[in-house]
Amino acid sequence: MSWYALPANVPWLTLVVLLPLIGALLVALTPSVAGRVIKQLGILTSVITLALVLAIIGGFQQGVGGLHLQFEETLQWIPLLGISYHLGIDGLSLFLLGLNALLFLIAIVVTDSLTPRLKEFILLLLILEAATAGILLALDLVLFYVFWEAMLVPLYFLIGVWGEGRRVYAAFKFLIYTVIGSFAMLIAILAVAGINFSQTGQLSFDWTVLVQHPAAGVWHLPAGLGSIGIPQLLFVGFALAFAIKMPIFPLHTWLPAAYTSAPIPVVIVFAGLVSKLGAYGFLRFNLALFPEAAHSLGGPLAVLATIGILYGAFMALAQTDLKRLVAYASMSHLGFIGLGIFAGNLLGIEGALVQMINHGVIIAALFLVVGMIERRAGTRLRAELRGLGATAPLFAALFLVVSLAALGLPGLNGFVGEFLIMLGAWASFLPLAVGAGIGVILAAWYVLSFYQGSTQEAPPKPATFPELRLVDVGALAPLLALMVGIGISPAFFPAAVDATVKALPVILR
Amino acid sequence: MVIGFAIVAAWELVTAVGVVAFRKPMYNALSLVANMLGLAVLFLMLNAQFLFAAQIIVYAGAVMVLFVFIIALMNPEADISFRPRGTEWIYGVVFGVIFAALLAGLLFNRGLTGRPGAFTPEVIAAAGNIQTVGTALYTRFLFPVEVTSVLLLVAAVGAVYLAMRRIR
Amino acid sequence: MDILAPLVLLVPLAGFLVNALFGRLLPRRVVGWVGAGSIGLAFLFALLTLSQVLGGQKLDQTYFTWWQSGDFNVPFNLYVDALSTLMILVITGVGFLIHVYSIGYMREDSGFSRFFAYMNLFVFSMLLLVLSGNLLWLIIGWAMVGLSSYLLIGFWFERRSAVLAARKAFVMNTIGDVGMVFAAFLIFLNLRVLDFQGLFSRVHQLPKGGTVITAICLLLLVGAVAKSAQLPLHTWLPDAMEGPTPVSALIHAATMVTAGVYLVARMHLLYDWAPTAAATVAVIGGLTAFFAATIGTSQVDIKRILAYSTMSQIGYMFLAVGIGAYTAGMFHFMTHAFFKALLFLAAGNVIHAFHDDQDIRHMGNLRAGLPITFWTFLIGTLSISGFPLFAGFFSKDEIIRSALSATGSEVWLGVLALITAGLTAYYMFRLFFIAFGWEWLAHDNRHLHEALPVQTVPIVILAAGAVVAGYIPVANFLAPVFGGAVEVGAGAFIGLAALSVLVALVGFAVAYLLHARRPELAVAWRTRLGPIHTLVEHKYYIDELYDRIFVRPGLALARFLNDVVEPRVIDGAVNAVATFTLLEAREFRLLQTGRVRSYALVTLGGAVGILLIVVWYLGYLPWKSGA
Amino acid sequence: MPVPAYTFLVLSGVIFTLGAIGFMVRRNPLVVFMCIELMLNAVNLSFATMSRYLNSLDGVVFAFLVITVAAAEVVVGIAIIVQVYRAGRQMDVDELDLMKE
Repeated sequence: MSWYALPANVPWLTLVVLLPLIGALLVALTPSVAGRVIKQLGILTSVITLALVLAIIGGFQQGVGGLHLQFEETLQWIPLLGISYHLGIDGLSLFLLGLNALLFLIAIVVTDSLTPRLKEFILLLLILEAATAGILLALDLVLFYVFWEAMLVPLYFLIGVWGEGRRVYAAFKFLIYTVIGSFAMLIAILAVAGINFSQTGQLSFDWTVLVQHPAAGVWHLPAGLGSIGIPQLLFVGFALAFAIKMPIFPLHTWLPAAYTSAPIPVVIVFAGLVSKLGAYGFLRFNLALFPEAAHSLGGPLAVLATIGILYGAFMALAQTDLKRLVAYASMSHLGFIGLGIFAGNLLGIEGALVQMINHGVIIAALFLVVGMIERRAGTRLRAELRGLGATAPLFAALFLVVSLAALGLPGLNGFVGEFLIMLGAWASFLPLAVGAGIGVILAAWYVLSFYQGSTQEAPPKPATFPELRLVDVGALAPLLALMVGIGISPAFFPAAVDATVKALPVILR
Repeated sequence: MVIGFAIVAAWELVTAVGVVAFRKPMYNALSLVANMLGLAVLFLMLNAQFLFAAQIIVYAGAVMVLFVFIIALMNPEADISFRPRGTEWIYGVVFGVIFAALLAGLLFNRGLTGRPGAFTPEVIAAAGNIQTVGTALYTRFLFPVEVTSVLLLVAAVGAVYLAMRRIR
Repeated sequence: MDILAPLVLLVPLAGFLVNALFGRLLPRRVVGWVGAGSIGLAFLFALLTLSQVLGGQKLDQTYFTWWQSGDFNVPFNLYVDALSTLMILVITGVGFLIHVYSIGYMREDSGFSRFFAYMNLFVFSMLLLVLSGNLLWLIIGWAMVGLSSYLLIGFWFERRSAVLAARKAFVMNTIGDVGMVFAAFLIFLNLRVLDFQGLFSRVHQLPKGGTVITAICLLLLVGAVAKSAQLPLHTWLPDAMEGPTPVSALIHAATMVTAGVYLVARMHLLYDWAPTAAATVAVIGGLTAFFAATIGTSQVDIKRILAYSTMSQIGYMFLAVGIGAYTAGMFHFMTHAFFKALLFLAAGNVIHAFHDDQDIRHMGNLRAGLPITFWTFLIGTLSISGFPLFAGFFSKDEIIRSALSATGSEVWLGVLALITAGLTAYYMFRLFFIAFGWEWLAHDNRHLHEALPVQTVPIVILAAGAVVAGYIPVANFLAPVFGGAVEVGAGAFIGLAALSVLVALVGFAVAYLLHARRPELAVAWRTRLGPIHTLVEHKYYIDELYDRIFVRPGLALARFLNDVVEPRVIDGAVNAVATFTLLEAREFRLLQTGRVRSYALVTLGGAVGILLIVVWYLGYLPWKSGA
Repeated sequence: MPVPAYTFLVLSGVIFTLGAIGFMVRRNPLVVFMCIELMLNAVNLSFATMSRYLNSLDGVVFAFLVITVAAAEVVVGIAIIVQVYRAGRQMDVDELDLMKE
């Protein structure tokens, strides 16, 4: 944000990855009976990380640096293969990094101190934070892949061990889906470097190198089966991994199972952040490395994203379990992000970027609310919930703001992204923008059914739903502040990301 | 030279088949010892005296002794009747044969390609084989060597831990 | 003025924040006076603005940037001219009176501070809507008035009907919002601006009457129609009467629902450039005016009758702005704000007196019990019916005159408007005679109590407005915006005025005959009209129609997707792939059999595969080794 | 006449395959372990061969590391096998599916 300049000789980004790991180490060394200490250690670690990330955001200079990358760190790793430990930050990852730190802090704050095996839980959360931060910062494809896979392990255990219902099934389904996508990506990563080697004679997995030499060429299938453009093929390889993680229709069926099973702190980071990493991957790799393929394949993917918007919205209407409802709502909103990305123009991509932050904030808040309802009312079933607002007006008020942001009320943050995304989509694929507009109307329908159905109408007698505690308000407060702040004055956002997005090859074309 | 190689190669093949085919674990283990000794000879023929020594000391000396002790300790006579279950082992054998055939075909056609390095036999002979390898290990490959030593330490601790648990 | 305009905006916002954050801690008296006082203060600032606008000033001031990237540059700017000044005067003026009234009306409600917070939020949003200097912030204000309307309709959230009505209003307004957003897209993509100054200066770059400008105007119209409850997006407004009566007066009569008229007037340069779209506006307005009036003749709920009359009157305004008589439309907006707010507030007194019973058949003979309410309601009725020298007479007459004097096919819309004027007089006096009527309750043993002064004083002020507002020279005031008013010859003026008065008298006479003099005739007519009466009484079954073609199929589709498509088709396909590839897999987990041998087999197979690829790639297949 | 490189390599491949087949066929965990050792040895032979014929030391160093790792592996592996044996389980790879789920 160019508020000040940070000293240049400190490895800021490595610190961001390292701090949670140090915290994890400290947690690991604490005896598991000291539950309070463990939780406080977790909070302390994530607070320090958040402060560090905020310092980095504040010191980020607009439009400076090669390829607009800043705080770059490069260390040789496997020089023979052109693999290096290369970290850097630019407009694509800047605010996501902030979201990362914020959501993990909230997740640890709302973790119930009575959680069984609290120590391992916090430990895994911190490791997960390091991995997700690494994903956002890595500029070497192999390094990215390592972090990408490292993210899976803690997530798998967090769902499989601490989940509810069919947790093992859910965790496994998620794992299988993701691993299939990752393999496709790994092959594509190797192929990208190989093709770059054959074209330039330089073997490198470095994003900054690869982005300057987009892969080209055509692969002729044997036996006269026609030919496939190599960029398109590689694009699909990356896209598979990211589309599963996002998820894009029809690769979403792991999502409701995983979101429903995961405990609330996990689902906050899972839905709020991990899904965004798929979108981030699309921007960082698919659009940057294969601009040509992004143009030819953007259309079909945008169609899928729009189907996802409408499909998720209709599914949300039909759900009886609040957590599943929010899961499908999340899918519908992610469709918007996908639509903006594949629109492939400046406003669509900037809209998608800001919507990534918004969606993280909103979905995290929605799941927090669901967690509060479940903890107090003892159920998540819509049929059993009524009139919660009668005894908990503060809860109802905060929930209302969250709901309004979720349905994209102009003046709150959800609108900012949706407006820009639909504007970008309108310029590229007009009918899809209309489809997205229908999705907005459906969102009003299902979000209000959700909000009104649980908080309004006559409460059961006797009404026993208790009011929020201070910690609940504290967890929601930063999210609410972001909802209002971004909604009213989002100008800081394009100011920071504009240069990066404009430099994306897909725009330059 | 060729004749010597042919003899050792045949020895290697026979003992390898023995490792796989003998019914009694003790015979398997003894075949493996024989195989490893033959391999050491091959290392010698390849001008790798250092490996020759390591092979004999670590494998034939330490590892195989461990195997033989365990087998003697556990009296595995009862295991003879085991036959592989399921169908996977058939696929395994088929794949294995295909694998070998492909590898052989590749090697016969392709031979050994690559850029020759600087350590010709003469260079090595001038400094001595052990010295050259030692220098390489503690300069260029220092980090892997250190990592391996940590691994060994962890393995030792792990083994002790596993053994202790039952005693308690 | 660049300080004044934001002050007008910020004072209600401050009132909202105080009442929302601390309302439950403050005593009721303070809450009430913060709520009403902030609006009063805003009204004072609006008056100062008026004085400066009368002095010829205008304002287009940018305060901060909302989004800036490429040539997509959206500031937060305020735009003050005669049109927006008229709007803020009415919003804060009438709004202040209604707020004061609410202090009395809501005094026993447990959600007192919540009510005032919502009301202040509404006034702030409405002011934002009319002061915004660009389309995006107009949309934000547009949606936020929808939000406040939603909150206030569902104010008594323990009532299921209120909750459903609020949801319906919000969803239908969202349809309009999406239409507006799309219009903004078209404007930006074709003209690369979203602020009004730029838009008005560039609109003539588009071909007149072309597809683009027509599409823009029609999409804007979608928003206007939804917000102003015009056909076909009108069904939320009658249901919105679930809210407290001051809400109906402020939001669903005086201000918010007329936002559609403001929008068309604000965008009049665009509509002038798209004659087809403008004609559509006029047709929708004329039809709605007539359609709502017919429904109004058969209802028995006092607030619903007033709601349909609101729809009908807004139809008049749409008709006016559609045929280019912008001044007449805004004039009617102003007079309507007075007399309709008056009617609703008076109705609120009646409803309170009858302990929340809204059925007019249970009322009657109110002159003795509620004298102030009685007389002021009569003034309102006379004004809306267009009796000479009352405010409604001037404004409505100007609309009808403009329509009839137009050259083209608008004439039949004028005729329709004339018929509607008769209907209006009929249903308003029907309401008046049945609910307030004088003689026929033989013995009156009810103990009706007139409302508190805090309620009656605002009503009296509004009644004064409903009489004198017609004499305000709105046309001259708005001339800088819309151009000079069309001069009409005195002969035509008097002729048409006489005609419309005649029509109104006919309506009055029929109402008097059927509902005051010989009520048995009304019963006879009702049976004679049979099916037509049933149709009108059920609002032409449009609610039921929408339920059948939108709501139920939507929910059915959702259930179908949830019960069939997701588990069977999509997940089924995934599982089928899994089963196919894993040979004997029964579920996903079977990929992990836990048996070392399976893993080894997969690994070995992979090694063979890689080797095959290498060999094939290099061309060294074993059986070709000789070649 | 020097022995051509590929004969060493083919020999290595054949031993490796024999080890792999043994791994697939045998059920006694000790024998399975021995087959793994056999495969590792075959790979070492390849390393040594390449090192010799390409005049490089990398192969030798790598083979040395492999020997070290194999030693570590055997230690831990045999410790586990002994534990399982002591727990009274059958000495059968196919029965060892505790990792399932």
